[in-house]
Amino acid sequence: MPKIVQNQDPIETKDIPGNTMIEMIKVSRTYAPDIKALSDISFTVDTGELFFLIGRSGAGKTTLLKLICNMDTPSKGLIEVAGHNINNLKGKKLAHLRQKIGVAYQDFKLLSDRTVAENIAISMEVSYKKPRAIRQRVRDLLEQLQLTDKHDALTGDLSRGEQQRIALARSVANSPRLILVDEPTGNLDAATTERVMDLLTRCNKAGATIVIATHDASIYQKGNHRVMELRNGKIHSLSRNSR
Amino acid sequence: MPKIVQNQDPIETKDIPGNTMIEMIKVSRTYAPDIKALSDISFTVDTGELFFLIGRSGAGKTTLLKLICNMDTPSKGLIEVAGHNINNLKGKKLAHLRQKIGVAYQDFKLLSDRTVAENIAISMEVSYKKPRAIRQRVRDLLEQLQLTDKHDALTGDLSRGEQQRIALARSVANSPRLILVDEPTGNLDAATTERVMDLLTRCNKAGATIVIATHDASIYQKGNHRVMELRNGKIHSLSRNSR
Amino acid sequence: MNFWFAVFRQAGRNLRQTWTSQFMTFLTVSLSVLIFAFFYLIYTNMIGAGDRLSDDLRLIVYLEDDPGPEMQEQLRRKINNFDKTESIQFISKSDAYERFAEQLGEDSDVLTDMPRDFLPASIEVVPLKSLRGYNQIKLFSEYLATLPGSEKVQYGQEWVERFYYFTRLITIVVLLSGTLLILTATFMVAYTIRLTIMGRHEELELLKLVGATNNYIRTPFLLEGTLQGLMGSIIGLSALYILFQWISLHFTGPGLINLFHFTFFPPMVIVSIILGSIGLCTIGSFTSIQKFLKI
Amino acid sequence: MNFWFAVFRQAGRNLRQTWTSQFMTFLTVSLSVLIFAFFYLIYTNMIGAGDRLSDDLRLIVYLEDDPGPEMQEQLRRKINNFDKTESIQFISKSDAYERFAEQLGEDSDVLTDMPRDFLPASIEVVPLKSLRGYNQIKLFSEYLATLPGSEKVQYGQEWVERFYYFTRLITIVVLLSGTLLILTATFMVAYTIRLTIMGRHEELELLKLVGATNNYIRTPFLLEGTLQGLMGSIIGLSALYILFQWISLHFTGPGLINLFHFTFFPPMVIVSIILGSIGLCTIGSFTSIQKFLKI
Ligand SMILES: Nc1ncnc2c1ncn2[C@@H]1O[C@H](COP(=O)(O)OP(=O)(O)OP(=O)(O)O)[C@@H](O)[C@H]1O
Ligand SMILES: Nc1ncnc2c1ncn2[C@@H]1O[C@H](COP(=O)(O)OP(=O)(O)OP(=O)(O)O)[C@@H](O)[C@H]1O
Ligand SMILES: [Mg+2]
Ligand SMILES: [Mg+2]
Repeated sequence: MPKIVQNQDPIETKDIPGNTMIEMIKVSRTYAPDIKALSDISFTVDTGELFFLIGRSGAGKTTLLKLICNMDTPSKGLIEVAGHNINNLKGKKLAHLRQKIGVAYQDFKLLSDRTVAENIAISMEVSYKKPRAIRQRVRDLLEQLQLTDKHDALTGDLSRGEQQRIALARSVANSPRLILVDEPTGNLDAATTERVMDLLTRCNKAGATIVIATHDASIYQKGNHRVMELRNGKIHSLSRNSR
Repeated sequence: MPKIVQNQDPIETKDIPGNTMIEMIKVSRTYAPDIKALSDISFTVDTGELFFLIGRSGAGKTTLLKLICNMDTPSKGLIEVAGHNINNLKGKKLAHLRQKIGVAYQDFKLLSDRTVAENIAISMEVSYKKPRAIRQRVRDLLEQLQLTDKHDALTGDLSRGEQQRIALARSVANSPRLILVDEPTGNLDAATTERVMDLLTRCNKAGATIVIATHDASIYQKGNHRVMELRNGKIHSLSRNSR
Repeated sequence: MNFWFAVFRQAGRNLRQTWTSQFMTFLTVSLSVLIFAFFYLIYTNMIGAGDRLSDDLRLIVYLEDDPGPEMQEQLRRKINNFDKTESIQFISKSDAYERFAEQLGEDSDVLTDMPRDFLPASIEVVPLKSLRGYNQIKLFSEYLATLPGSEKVQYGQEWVERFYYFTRLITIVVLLSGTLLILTATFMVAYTIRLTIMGRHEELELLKLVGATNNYIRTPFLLEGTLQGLMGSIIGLSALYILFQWISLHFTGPGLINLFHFTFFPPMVIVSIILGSIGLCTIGSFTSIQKFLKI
Repeated sequence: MNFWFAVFRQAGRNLRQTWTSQFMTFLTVSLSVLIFAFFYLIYTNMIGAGDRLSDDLRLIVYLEDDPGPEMQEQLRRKINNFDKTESIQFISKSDAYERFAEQLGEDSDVLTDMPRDFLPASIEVVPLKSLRGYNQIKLFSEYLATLPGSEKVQYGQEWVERFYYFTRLITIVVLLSGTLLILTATFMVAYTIRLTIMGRHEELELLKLVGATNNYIRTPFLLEGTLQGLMGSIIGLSALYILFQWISLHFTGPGLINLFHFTFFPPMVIVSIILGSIGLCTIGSFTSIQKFLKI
């Protein structure tokens, strides 16, 4: 059973320096005209942690992930990722940090007129990986996600669940230090969900910090990790699964 | 417990004339170069039935729904919807039939630069409903789906789960006789899923035939209805939930 | 009229929501009409000027002797037999003397000592306007040279030649650039319309899926096309008219008044241009949208 | 050189995957260059022809009497003081008589009875080419009329006036249509490039999110822009050259040879046009893409 700690102050975990991957201090995000997507969020995620973000639809999970990967800027507050204040980063430095962050977006952001292999390769190409290494990695990932036969299919032709797996594959392809995953199993059946979680667990074991936003109770209720629940843009609870 | 009937011959249900909403006879769909998305599918759905379609990712659920609403044409076989051979329909007749079919697509197909209200209204406008009736219906639906405050928001700005509900609202807005729903709860939490299913059940009670393709065991395992499982484009089982 | 209500609502929405690309299309149409009309105007005025310039074209046949009235009649008949003419005028030796004296003006006293028949008699032939191709003039002059009593035929060969080559050159240049431009303009308008419609293919597809009839989808776009054609051509023609007024104002110099009598298009041509523009835009919208409806 | 490898791979992919819109842009650039160069060519040739036509412009000052050598020197000085000239030639009464006789040719025997000084003496003034504005000529002629012993100044006023108005008109027409066209062409190229890039904004955004540096994203597009500018201008100029050859071939008539001595652009101008086209396309791509990188 999870141990629920209402509105826990995350300062205590912040004290371990060099070990914090994400740190948010009093972060708010307001959209025009008056939508408070996030208000006063403070928490930290340690390096190597597997962290779950849950909450009802519209609670602000995606907004939070967007802030972490600098797709969006907070209205207020401070966000540090791997020791960098991500809102002050620009140009090359921002690009290099982003190469170390893999994101599986909720709307996938796949290039529908490119092949599956090209879509997965894109994150590796950007950091100038060798073509042979890229080919090898793409094949490995497709095999793990049971999509080997889709290697040369156009991404736009795939089924929704297949696309979701491609988006995930792209996010982990470049072996990033931080992986943000938004609703990775929304279009997947139980067996495929298992495979996806296996892949993520393996990445986590290899040292990557992973933040997963999800509704799927089956994936966050087992294992020993922290789960943060958002409600109307506020932290409702931050607890550690005891199992 | 569901009663599993392997590869059941659906001819027996076809015998009740005037009562069959969907009838498929030996339907196949092959994509270039050699992808058998569906092969030899035969089944019927009665008028007023709530029918579930399940199967692993890539099994062919979306393809089947696309064939029913004539978004795609079968490579082989016959499809009848409400007594019309849907592949021979053209022009105005096809348009009129489509007005009677509501579809919630897996990829939503929302117009992201229009407001929520405009998106929902579109299916009613097409069949020349009165503006007042449209406004009333849109407000009702938004209330049932807990989205009243998003009435004038641009659909592109919404969270994924909110968009999913808008897509559903659009599909039922025009009170169609046949509602096809593809993965309606992939981005929704349990409580919101409940609301969505309530809405669909209400439509079903009002006489609409509903086909739901889903992975979510929680929605198809309760109630008394038939569940068809696809596996690699073939019917793996067609059973009736006994509860 | 539910249908027309829906169509106008849809067209209004489109204009509101995609006004940038609508505006771009409108601008393209205006520019195209402006360019086309501009060249067409130049062409018509050029032809007018050419006509007026060749008004003073006349062939002069110098004769050995003053022809008698009978001879004149015979010559007149022969000339008219070969080719129709605008006018034929006989100038006797004394007529020629008087003309020359007139031309000399103040200096005419130098002629006092001259015999009144020292200049040759001649026939002035003004050919029909329609028969003024350079080669025809040449042929005609060659024929005139064979007339009995003809000594020499003059028609300012060099000047006529230059003039004909020049107008022919200008005509070709105008026609060539006109064709080029009209091609470019049509291509541009078609491409812009196509892109505008392509940019909204999601909406078009959704409308089809939701059960809209082809007319429901198509009519707002055709309406937009018509509107763009109408507005574009009116604005283009207005711009041209302003330009035209400006040029006219700057060229009221006395030297050109008789050479270039600028005229704007007659109402019929204006109406044709507007209708043509509307037609093209509507057809462009129609074909572009038809692709989506067939899918 | 990982960077350049990536850039070329990306540019190659773009060309392969979006070749229709690339081709449209290329076509637009070609047409624009063709139209621009066409008008520029007409303009330069027109100016050349104008120069050549006004070669025979000369002012003739009729004098009361033959001026003596001293007087000639004085007049020459006075004229040159007022305005620089190309040449000043004095024609005595007997020179004038000989010229007239020459002009009459066969008929010169009519002059046998005339005194050799019945025609007036004159000065032929050829003004500098650079000073041939219509008003300057008029001023000049007015000044010449005030010279001591001057009776009358002739320079074919009517002809000069017509000619000047005509060239001015043509120049204005060419400049106006040229500006119009260049505006249209630039607008079109910019719009096309913008639309092409807009059509791929998903890819651009993804590349940014995935950690591509701005140069990684931008360089392939700039390369494409450069390539399109280069190819477009070369094709446009080639088409123009073919057109030019065709026109030249059809206007080798003797009448125009001395009037229009057609010339194509010198190499410097060709290079400038190509560089200009490359520059415009590259800048167009740059500004269009910059919008995405700033978001
Ligand atoms: N760009 C935007 N403009 C306006 N409102 C926005 C915007 N983005 C998000 N919102 C609103 O902010 C709230 C939180 O959105 P968010 O996408 O973070 O939800 P979520 O937790 O990811 O939900 P879901 O589970 O449905 O994906 C929602 O009510 C949404 O409508
Ligand atoms: N247009 C297409 N071209 C090629 N292959 C296609 C096309 N559409 C679907 N497929 C393939 O057909 C198979 C079935 O696709 P479908 O979309 O029906 O799956 P699904 O059951 O809906 O899966 P999911 O649960 O992931 O949505 C998949 O393997 C898919 O890749
Ligand atoms: Mg979300
Ligand atoms: Mg599907």
